[in-house]
Amino acid sequence: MKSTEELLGVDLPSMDPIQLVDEHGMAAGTLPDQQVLRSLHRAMVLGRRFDRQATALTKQGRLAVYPSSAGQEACQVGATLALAQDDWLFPTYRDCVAMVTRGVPPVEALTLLRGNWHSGYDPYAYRVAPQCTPLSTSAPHAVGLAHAARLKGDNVAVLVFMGDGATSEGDAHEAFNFAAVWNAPVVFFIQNNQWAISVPLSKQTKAPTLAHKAIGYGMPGHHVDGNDAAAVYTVTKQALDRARAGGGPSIVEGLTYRIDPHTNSDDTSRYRDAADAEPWRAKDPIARFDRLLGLDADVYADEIERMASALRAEMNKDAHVHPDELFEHVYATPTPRLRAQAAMLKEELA
Amino acid sequence: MKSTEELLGVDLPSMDPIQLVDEHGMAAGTLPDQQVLRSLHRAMVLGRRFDRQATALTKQGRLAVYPSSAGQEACQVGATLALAQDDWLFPTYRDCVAMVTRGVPPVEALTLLRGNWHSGYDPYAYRVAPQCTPLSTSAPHAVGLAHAARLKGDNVAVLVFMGDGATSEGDAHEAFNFAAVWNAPVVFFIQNNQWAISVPLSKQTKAPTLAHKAIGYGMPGHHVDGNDAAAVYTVTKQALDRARAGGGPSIVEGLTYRIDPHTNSDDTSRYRDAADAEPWRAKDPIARFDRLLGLDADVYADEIERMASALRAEMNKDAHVHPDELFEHVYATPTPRLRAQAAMLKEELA
Amino acid sequence: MTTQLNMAQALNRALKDAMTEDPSVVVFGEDVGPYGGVFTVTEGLTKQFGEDRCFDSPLAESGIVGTAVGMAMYGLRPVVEMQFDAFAYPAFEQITSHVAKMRNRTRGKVALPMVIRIPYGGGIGGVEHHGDSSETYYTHTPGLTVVTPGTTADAYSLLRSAIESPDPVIFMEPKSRYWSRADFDLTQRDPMNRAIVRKHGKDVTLLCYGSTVQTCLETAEAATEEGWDVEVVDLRSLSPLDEETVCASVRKTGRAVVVHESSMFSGYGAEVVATVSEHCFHWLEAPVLRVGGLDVPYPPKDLEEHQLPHPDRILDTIARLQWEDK
Amino acid sequence: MTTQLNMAQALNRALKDAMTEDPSVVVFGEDVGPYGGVFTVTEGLTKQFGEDRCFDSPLAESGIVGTAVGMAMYGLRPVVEMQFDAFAYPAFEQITSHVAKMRNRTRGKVALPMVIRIPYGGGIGGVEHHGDSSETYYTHTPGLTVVTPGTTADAYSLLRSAIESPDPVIFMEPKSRYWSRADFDLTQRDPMNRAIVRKHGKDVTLLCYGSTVQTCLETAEAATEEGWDVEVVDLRSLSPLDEETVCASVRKTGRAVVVHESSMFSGYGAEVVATVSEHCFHWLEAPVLRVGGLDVPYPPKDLEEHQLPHPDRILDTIARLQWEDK
Ligand SMILES: Cc1ncc(C[n+]2csc(CCOP(=O)(O)OP(=O)(O)O)c2C)c(N)n1
Ligand SMILES: Cc1ncc(C[n+]2csc(CCOP(=O)(O)OP(=O)(O)O)c2C)c(N)n1
Ligand SMILES: [Mg+2]
Ligand SMILES: [Mg+2]
Repeated sequence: MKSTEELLGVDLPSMDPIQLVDEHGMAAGTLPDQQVLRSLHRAMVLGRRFDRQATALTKQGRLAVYPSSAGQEACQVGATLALAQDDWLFPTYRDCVAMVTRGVPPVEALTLLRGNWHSGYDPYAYRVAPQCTPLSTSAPHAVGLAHAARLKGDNVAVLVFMGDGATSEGDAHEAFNFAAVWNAPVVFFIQNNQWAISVPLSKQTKAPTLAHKAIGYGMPGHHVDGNDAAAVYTVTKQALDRARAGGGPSIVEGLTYRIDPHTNSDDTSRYRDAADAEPWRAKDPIARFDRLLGLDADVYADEIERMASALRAEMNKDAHVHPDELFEHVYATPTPRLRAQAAMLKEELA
Repeated sequence: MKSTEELLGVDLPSMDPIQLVDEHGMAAGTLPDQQVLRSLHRAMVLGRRFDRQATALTKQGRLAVYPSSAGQEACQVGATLALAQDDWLFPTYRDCVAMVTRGVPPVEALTLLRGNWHSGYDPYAYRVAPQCTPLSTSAPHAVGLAHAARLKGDNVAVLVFMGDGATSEGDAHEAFNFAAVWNAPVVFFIQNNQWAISVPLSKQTKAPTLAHKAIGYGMPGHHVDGNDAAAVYTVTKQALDRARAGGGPSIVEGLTYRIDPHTNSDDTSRYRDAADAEPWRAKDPIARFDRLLGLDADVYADEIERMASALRAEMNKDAHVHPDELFEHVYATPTPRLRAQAAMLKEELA
Repeated sequence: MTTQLNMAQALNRALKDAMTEDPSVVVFGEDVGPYGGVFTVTEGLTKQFGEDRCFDSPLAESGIVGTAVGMAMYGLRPVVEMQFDAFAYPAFEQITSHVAKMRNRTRGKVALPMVIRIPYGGGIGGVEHHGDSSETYYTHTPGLTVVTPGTTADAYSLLRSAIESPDPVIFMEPKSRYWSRADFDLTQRDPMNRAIVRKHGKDVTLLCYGSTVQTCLETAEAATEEGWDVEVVDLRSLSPLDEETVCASVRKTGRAVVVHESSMFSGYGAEVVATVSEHCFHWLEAPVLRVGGLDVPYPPKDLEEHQLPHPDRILDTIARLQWEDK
Repeated sequence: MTTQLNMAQALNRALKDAMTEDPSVVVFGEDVGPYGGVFTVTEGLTKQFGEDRCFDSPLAESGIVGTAVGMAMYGLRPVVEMQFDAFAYPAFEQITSHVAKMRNRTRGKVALPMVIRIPYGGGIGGVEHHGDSSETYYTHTPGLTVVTPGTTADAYSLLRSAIESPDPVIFMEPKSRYWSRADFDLTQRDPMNRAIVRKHGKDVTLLCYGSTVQTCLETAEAATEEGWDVEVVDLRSLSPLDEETVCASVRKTGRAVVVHESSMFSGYGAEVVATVSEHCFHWLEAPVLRVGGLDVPYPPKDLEEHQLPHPDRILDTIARLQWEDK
């Protein structure tokens, strides 16, 4: 008799998340090479520091809001470093660490949350789409871009992040399905941090794991320890390679936890016990890599200092966008009505 | 080691559709009792006749449009007869046979397609929601109604029909997910007739079967021979009973075929060979029941004649809705502006 | 006897009182349960009424509105929350094709008494998609009733009326006013469909709603310095529009400006202008003008001050009302 | 040299010519492949250009528009079809929150040259949800260009221009006119953003677009019997609105009626009234009136004749333009 997997034609995700480095920093499978492990470590340490600095900036009133991803670095860094040069990344509001890892300058990454403009970097310069706020709506964009790349014969794969909550939206479903039917080179990375603001995963889905959603689209789903950067990197890289090779899309679920509040303006005591996050602190992605590599964050001290002070310096600069720009980008050429409104505003400000 | 099913906590649908009566009319499993089999047969025969008459009415210009469901009677009749008195049915534009089986008078069932009004029957009288045209959008309604019934402590299950094409819409996903999370007493019946107008199933999904979509929501999915009324009835009834007993929602996929064009105004030669439908004619749901029961359609000749001539008579009556009604049901009480427009129209028509 | 509450509290109180009086009222949406809603409007409801009356749903707005339709069909009165204006867009098909049409489709057989609460507008320094004014989309959809409170007292009274309405109501909450406190009488209930004159004046009428009611009252005050006696009409009900109250005011003053946050082009203000222009033509000393949001996507925090109507801009517009002809 | 085509054929020809000239143009949607679209507009494209240039997608409008966004980001020029007006609503969030905003969000870095084709309006005896006029929703959304052909020649020329536009265009096709035949010159291309005077007249201006262009021309003819010399202006571009052409006409005639199928309340016609009222105030002999669809959900086949603007109703409305003051 054929196995269920053979019958389905796809691999069933495992209920236990794939792990290559355990909580104690012990290897639990075949690891990526040492250089990759060090890049993962370095990018996580820098990412954490960036994240902390961003949260601090909210307290100083320098950022309007910031959704921390502390504790989710293994997902954001592991998946992003798996990208090849020509690949594309589609981040959400929570994925500043991924964006910075991809090379977006920190101050540009913070534009949305700082409130100067809706997006602050050139997407084509980094192959990073603008951060997306309406949940799951960037997933079809990622599929379309991937399909376009394939139609053009380019060797490109696309990585799109979404949260556990976002998987409930219709657009997540439509994106999964289009990708599968078109065999588009996309990897859907679900950062399952187990909370959508105050709503726990149990009120979001009854799926065995979110990776199991892949079955209904006829694509592979992988359930990965989202606090293990080695596992995230390895599985995502395989999925991206497969996609580029014409093997089609995959879903990767990184099981992690939102240690911090949803954003700085959220108050977790309204919906969860402080103790709930404790077990997850013990699974910290950086701590286990410190142990695995026998390194600590200090090795990056200089780099961190440079990044942090550069960001501080940038944040001190006036990045105010001139009000004229309100009218400049609505269309390629402003309409007469926009020109009239621009003139009115100019007069008001004169 | 646990089986995949145990791990998942749900039954995996079988790749081979569940069948109780084979193409030759031979029993292939435990059948419902004789009385049920005869009701299934009778309703299918009447349904087919109704369907043919409706198509004929389009040719006479008496119906604006009609989407035939010839060949899909086992799905519509089997699932509908599985409903208990207090249960609800949510049909689409293609499900007139289900509605008639549920007791909606044929002429009322045809109101939408005749063009007198958007819906012609009292949903509360038959516990049949208005026919739904925007694909998959009635699925969340069904979930909401089911959840409301449960909140009120009523022993009610809900059956909602959708097509294979409709499963691609975001609302299908959201409905599946809400139902699962709320444990709502709903059965989603997917009539997989393998076409969405001109688009074949292979361009709609890469899922092993549509029933496999259930896995991603943590609910059972059943893949049923949609031309076998006994199988459809049995599986749907189990799912409805389970739902009423608090066991939660299920997906039932009935694998069938759209023998006729999408509607009378469609031309299948633009997208498929005439021969494609042939194998499915051989699987005709009524023919196999004729054989199983050793009966033919003639046993219902009188009843058919009564139904057909009653429908003819009704269709000859003027069912024109008075234009005043345009304004009467927009709100409980027409607004001043609607009253003014009604007055204008009255004057125009005077 | 009056109670002091801010607008969020007034709405919360309205939900509580409605749920107490009518067991068929249920509240659900994203983060409305234990969390109490991102604007605290549903605070304490789950605790007081239990998980069956106020609950979190999965994160999907079309699903939320769609399931509410089914619940209303079965006799409940659902009140659902869209977390922010732009996040109601995924529910657009459910709202336009079902919520708005169910009664009509069924020749009156199936009513949908339900309320969709939508916090709207800017002025709170939100990020992209958190400052849209979407009322025009709903007002253009026959079958929907669209109301919006401009004051804390109205927030209570209109929400109570919306919940009691036999028709579906889009209840737009001006999010920049959530924290406005006021003393008011909970037993005071005005008809939901009527506009109200917030300040009497004889020279010019400002027609406004939601957040701009406050802006217009401030403008009216500033206008006295310019020698203009401004009347301020709070529309409250956007659909239907209370033409009687609006036209009575404009016929008296002969001049009018519509003020809203929403971008102007093809926006709700145009309807008000068209209605007034038609019915008050012979009374008008000047064209009815609009002060609305600029015709741009809602801007980021740093620039939103330029987007929102402010007293100076309204005064500049009043100044254009051809006073020289007076 | 002129070609004789009906509107569906003209659109088909525009797609073919655009695809021939520009390999980045791709066409996709529901039933647009081998089937050629329910209105035959994409007939033959898959055969001529292959599956990679014209293809059927899964049945999901948000997915269609959302993937088109991603394709446009990568340098393609997608032209997608929404099968019927009301079936574009599931894509509303993608259209309003992304299609309309991408260029602005990225300070001009990411343009979205894409076209969303939407057959709209009634008059074809369709069942529920097959007769909506949804243009107002799009015209009220900054960042979108909204155009609609009133003639077969314009169908060709406007669609070519829409595909070439650097901005996303909502291309509304008046479905009751798909079968109108006309002789026209394929090389004739007017600017996409300009209205056009279809018939000159001196007494009153009818402002119309899409299906009502024909209706208004018929009305103009009938009006001569009443002694009215009617000017007919086809707006063509709804957003932006060509105020110059519109106002020039109304200033000349002093009277205007806006005519569209869409329900009136808070509809696009209100913008036209508001704009004309503001800019032509001193030239107006009467209020600018509207003849639009009734403010009801689009009616079933049997009653749609009452919904749609017809010459008699337009003439009745012209008659209300205070001629006694003349
Ligand atoms: C369409 C839409 N609906 C609602 C929101 C409001 N909202 C912002 S974040 C959030 C929770 C998202 O949870 P999840 O997808 O798990 O991502 P996380 O924040 O945990 O990273 C909600 C409801 C939104 N941004 N978009
Ligand atoms: C939201 C929406 N999009 C598009 C359509 C147009 N349309 C009507 S039927 C149909 C195909 C539906 O296929 P399927 O769901 O398989 O049902 P079937 O017609 O085969 O019964 C389409 C695309 C629609 N009714 N609703
Ligand atoms: Mg989450
Ligand atoms: Mg089908």
